[in-house]
Amino acid sequence: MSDTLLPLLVALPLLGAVLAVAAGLASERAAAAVTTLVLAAQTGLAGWLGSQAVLDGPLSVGVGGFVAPYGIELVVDGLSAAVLVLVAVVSLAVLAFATEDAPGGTAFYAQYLLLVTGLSGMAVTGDVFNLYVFLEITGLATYALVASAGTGRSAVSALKYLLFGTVAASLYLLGVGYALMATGTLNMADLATELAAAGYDSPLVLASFGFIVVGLATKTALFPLHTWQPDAYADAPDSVSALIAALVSTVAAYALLRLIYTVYTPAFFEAVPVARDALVAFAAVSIVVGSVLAVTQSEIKRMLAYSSVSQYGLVVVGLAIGTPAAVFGAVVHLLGHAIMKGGLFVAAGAVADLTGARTVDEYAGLADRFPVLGGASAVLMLAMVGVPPAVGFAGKWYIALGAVRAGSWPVAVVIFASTLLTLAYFALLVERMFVAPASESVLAATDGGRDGDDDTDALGPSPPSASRPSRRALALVVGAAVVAIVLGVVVTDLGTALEPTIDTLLSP
Amino acid sequence: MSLSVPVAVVLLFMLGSALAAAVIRDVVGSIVAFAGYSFGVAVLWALLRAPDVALTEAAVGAGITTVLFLLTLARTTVTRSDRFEGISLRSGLAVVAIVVTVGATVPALPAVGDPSAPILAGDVSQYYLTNAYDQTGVTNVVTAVLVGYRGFDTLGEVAVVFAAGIAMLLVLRREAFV
Amino acid sequence: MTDIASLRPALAVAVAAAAVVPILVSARRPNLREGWTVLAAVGSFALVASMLPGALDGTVYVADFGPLVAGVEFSLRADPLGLLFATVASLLWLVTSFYSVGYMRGLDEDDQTRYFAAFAASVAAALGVAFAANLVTVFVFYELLTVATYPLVTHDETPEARAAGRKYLAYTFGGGVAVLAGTVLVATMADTTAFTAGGIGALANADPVLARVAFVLLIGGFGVKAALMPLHSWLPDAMVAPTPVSGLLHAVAVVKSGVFGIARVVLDVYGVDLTSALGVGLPLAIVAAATLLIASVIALRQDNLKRRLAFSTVSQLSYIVLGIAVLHPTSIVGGLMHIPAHAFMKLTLFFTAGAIHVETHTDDISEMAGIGKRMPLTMLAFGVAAAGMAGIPLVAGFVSKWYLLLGSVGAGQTVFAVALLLSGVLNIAYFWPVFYQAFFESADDHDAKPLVEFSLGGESRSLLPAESEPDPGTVTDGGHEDEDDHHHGGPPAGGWEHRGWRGGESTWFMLGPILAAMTGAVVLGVIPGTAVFLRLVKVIVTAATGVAV
Amino acid sequence: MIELLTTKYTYLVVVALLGIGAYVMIESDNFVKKIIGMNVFQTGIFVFFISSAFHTAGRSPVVQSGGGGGPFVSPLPQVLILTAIVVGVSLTAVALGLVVRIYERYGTINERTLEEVRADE
Repeated sequence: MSDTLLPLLVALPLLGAVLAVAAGLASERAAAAVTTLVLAAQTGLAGWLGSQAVLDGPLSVGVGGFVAPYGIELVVDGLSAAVLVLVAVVSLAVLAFATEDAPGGTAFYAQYLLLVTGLSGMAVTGDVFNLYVFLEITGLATYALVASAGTGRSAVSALKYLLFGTVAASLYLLGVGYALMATGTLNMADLATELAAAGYDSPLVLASFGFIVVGLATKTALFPLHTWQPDAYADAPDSVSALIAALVSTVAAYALLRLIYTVYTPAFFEAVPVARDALVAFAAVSIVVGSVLAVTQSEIKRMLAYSSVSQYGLVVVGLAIGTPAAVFGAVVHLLGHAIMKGGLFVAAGAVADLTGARTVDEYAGLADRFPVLGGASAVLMLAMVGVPPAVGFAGKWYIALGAVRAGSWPVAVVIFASTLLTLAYFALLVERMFVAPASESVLAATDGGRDGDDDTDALGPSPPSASRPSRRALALVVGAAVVAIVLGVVVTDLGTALEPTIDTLLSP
Repeated sequence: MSLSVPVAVVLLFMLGSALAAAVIRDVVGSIVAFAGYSFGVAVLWALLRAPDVALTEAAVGAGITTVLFLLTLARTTVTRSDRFEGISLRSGLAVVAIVVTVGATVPALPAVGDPSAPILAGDVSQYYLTNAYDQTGVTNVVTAVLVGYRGFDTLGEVAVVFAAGIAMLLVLRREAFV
Repeated sequence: MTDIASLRPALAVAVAAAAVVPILVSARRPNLREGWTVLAAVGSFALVASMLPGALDGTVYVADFGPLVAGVEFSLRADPLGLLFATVASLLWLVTSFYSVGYMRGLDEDDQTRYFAAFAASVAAALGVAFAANLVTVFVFYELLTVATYPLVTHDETPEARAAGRKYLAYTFGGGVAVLAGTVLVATMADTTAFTAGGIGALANADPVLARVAFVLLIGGFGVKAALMPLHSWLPDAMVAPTPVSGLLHAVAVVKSGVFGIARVVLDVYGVDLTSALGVGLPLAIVAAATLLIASVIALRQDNLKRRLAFSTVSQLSYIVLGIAVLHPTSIVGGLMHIPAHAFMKLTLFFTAGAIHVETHTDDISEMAGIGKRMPLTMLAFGVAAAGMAGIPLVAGFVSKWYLLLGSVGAGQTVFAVALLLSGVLNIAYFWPVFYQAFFESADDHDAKPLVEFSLGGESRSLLPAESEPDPGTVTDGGHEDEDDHHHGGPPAGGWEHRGWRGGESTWFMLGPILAAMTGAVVLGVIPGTAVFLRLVKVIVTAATGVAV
Repeated sequence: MIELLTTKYTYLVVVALLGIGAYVMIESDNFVKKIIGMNVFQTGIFVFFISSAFHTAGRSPVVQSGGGGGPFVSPLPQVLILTAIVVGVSLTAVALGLVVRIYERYGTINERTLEEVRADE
């Protein structure tokens, strides 16, 4: 019976967007309130349906009573349940920060809900063309939200993102076209059997795989297809950066996982090992280059953005290796990265609101003045580096275990080295925050400062007004840090919950 | 079907106008060439027995899109030029990469109009053709699939348009909303 | 051995970890804050000590917390080897807590709250390393130990301290990665990473090449913290940290966690037999022997007392590794015995160095001529501990070195016995000048140190500042002006004043711990059988090798 | 080659259109022209779909009861492309909106000029 409620996961935020516009006619606060209510309801719905899917096995429904493969099928298994819940929870949490940080306005809230619509749609659909439609909704909403910063810079970044994103989605569509050409069907489950019948070494199937992977890898921002991403993250409003860094690429990577294992199935990799090797190599390069680029950044948000390039490399390596442990590790890292990176972007936003600091150097001495914010950020960074027992370690452990079991030694080396690569940029920041003399912007944000020899009042009016981080931002960052650790501690429970799903995915 | 003269002419026209849109630096000229190209595409689709799509393309591709381009020019600036675009290493490489990878698959594609191709002979298309009228009562199967079997796509399509509208508000009329 | 489910190992870790919170909260009330530290130290030592009798009777306390990652339990297990390390760490933490108070207040340091919080966290992590029941759990605490000690290394916040901190992180996280890689390999080969006395059986059937690779990764990873050459260079740099940190963490907790890890790998993961069969024991022994000799020679050349002690640590740690790597039961007894022995002696030495720094701001040995007059008790303690380091009887070092020698000879590897003896001579060579400087020279008539300056025969000269020059270094109490200028130490004009033997030289917050640590070193040397450590070590070795020692 | 030309002709045009689209997006420094390129790229893919639906003897898919009156071309790709066209125009609209915004801000819609302007910021 809960099957029939699946379309609601998409309809609810879509309807919410309409409602938000309607409420916005009354007042902007009403729009914000509607958005909050809708996302809370979405969280409840996703949690409920997700738990059903985990406990009683996958839910599926043909929309409008048209059965698959003729109609569009929506499917929620353990994996999509996890992504759905992540989308709902993170968007609700970030909204708390967005209401005080972002440009606001009715259009902003409506677009925010449309982004959730697109992401939820991508997570629940069982049809490859339907996925394209939601990919584009997600894209459109993201471009607009990036540009909502209102600066010229953000408009340029959004346009660049739009051009890249459209080409990526078009390549995905071309891949769908090849698959359709080879099989005549669009339903994922149906495609799995039809593609096998068409023969995995058929040029059409290979081309479809190649275009779909390249398209989604661009959306996921793997090197060298990442070039839209740092600008977009850096120039978006801080809350939007947090939202898209946590969710947009995450769901794209989820889609990649879904297509590789539900549509192409492990048998495809068996038949065409070079496809797997290419994907692994591609992602491994992304890990290394992303980190190197992150080290060279002076701006915090850009550094975090390049860090994502590297971290998604790790995720894709895991899912490409394709042993149960590696795929589970990829999923854990996907979820964990969303939490950690989202928290870090919120922290970056809160710091910018507080002190105006946006570069690594300006972060100097931050933790002395704002110990809780600094401490929670440091926990998130160390979690990202892979210090146990946080979730960053758990993901890395499973991916590495999978790589070693699969005997992919060079990949194992890259995965292990990724710890040090990640350390390279985060350690620098931690050092600045904790044990460097305070920067001017940090000094300006606090009264005088401990050293007392700089009379900060003489520095003139400083842009930031607050002297302590907003309670919401602080709660989000601390919350993210706590979740990152808790998720790492309960990772085996997550493993138990997702085991049937992953076994099904990986069964030939 | 082997290549017929009308199709060949349309294809050549499309190619020519697309190429013109590409190389002309003059933006207005490029837009005009693009409109011509879109029109060519619409005609091609009519010839390929896709009247609904042809109509939409004529209205949306050749019509609305062109208007949008011109409106944009009206609100920004018109770059006049009587020169052509050059070619750089970057674009050259990209073009070669695309032509080689996509081109390599062409021999493997079923011939245009081959009735045994999976899309035509496959279960899904045949199911639509056989059952659409009985199940939906609509004689045009394209419409039946659009609003019936794949209605969820159409909902998504509506969401896309909605999102685009909101996006325009966010991007252009920001001041009014803040 | 019988396993008993008990929360005690976990509580010992938890008490130290939990202390972080009240310490941070009571930041504005230093006395209360230090009270928490002492309370936590007493608490966790009491918990650790309460498990000792059981351990000697073959009881193992196990606290199990369910799976950490698939197939690996998060489990703490107080077996004899773990207890050996935990007892040393928690007992010396208690001693160091008092000393820290004296030291930090004596220097009026900044960020004392952060210091005490990080200190408690570090000890908690070290106890976690001690009690961890498998490689993954060890890795968890090993990494947390790195994180917790980082703020202590960089405590001064000077560019020098930050550079040392960077180096520290790079080295130790690099080591952590190697440990993780080795752990993953072991998990893949044996399907378990749980420590088993005598080694994990399934490893014996694994691919020998992979097994060797995993061994090298694990030993290399732990070897970073154990400061095996050439992975040692973070340790001397980390001496920019406050002296209690150098003393407890960089002579006891952190470096010993590396040595301890090596012991775990050799004894409880691979087992003596497999290590020997794989032929990896001998190369490790050679590395250890080379380290202990080279580090001793380098120590000779260090004028900064803390750096000399650091290289001495590098050298002494290799005694332990050598003892284990020789794989003879007696040598293993010696190696393991050296864990507490070295801890007590080196802590004494660092404490004295710190006391000298607090009281006189003198860091360089060349400026210490005659300082025995100024700080007689301190320098006496220094002498006792240094004698122990060199292996002179009646101090702890003698006992462990005796077993090491016996073991090396017993194993037929006499060359290592020679290395040990040679190193004993070098130990005397680098400690004796300090002692000699302190008691037998005076500031205005002192010999150059031939071994340090390579000027044979030495020469007489005065260290005293020219009379007319105003001396910035005459600071025996009150604040100090400039941290960066470390040349403001040395004897005041007119030489060191004379202070009595009853504690006039410093505060009892420092003297007490110094004497306590020294007493520990002597007790271990005089009645090793009565003090619990030797019995514990014998239980461990019997379980690991099957041979009663 | 001749056979390719006579049986796969539309696909060859698709290849050319994709190439042309990509070329314009990279080569042109005028944002409006980049968007034209994007449109050419997208329609290239649309042509691919519609060609795949074609049946030599087929009619457009308007059926009577029971599917009589065939053969027909496949309705499925046509439906997809109807959706995709609308998506495409929405994207174009937003892209052009951004161009207008950029012009309001920087007074140029030329990528290179924009870089110079931003370098002076």
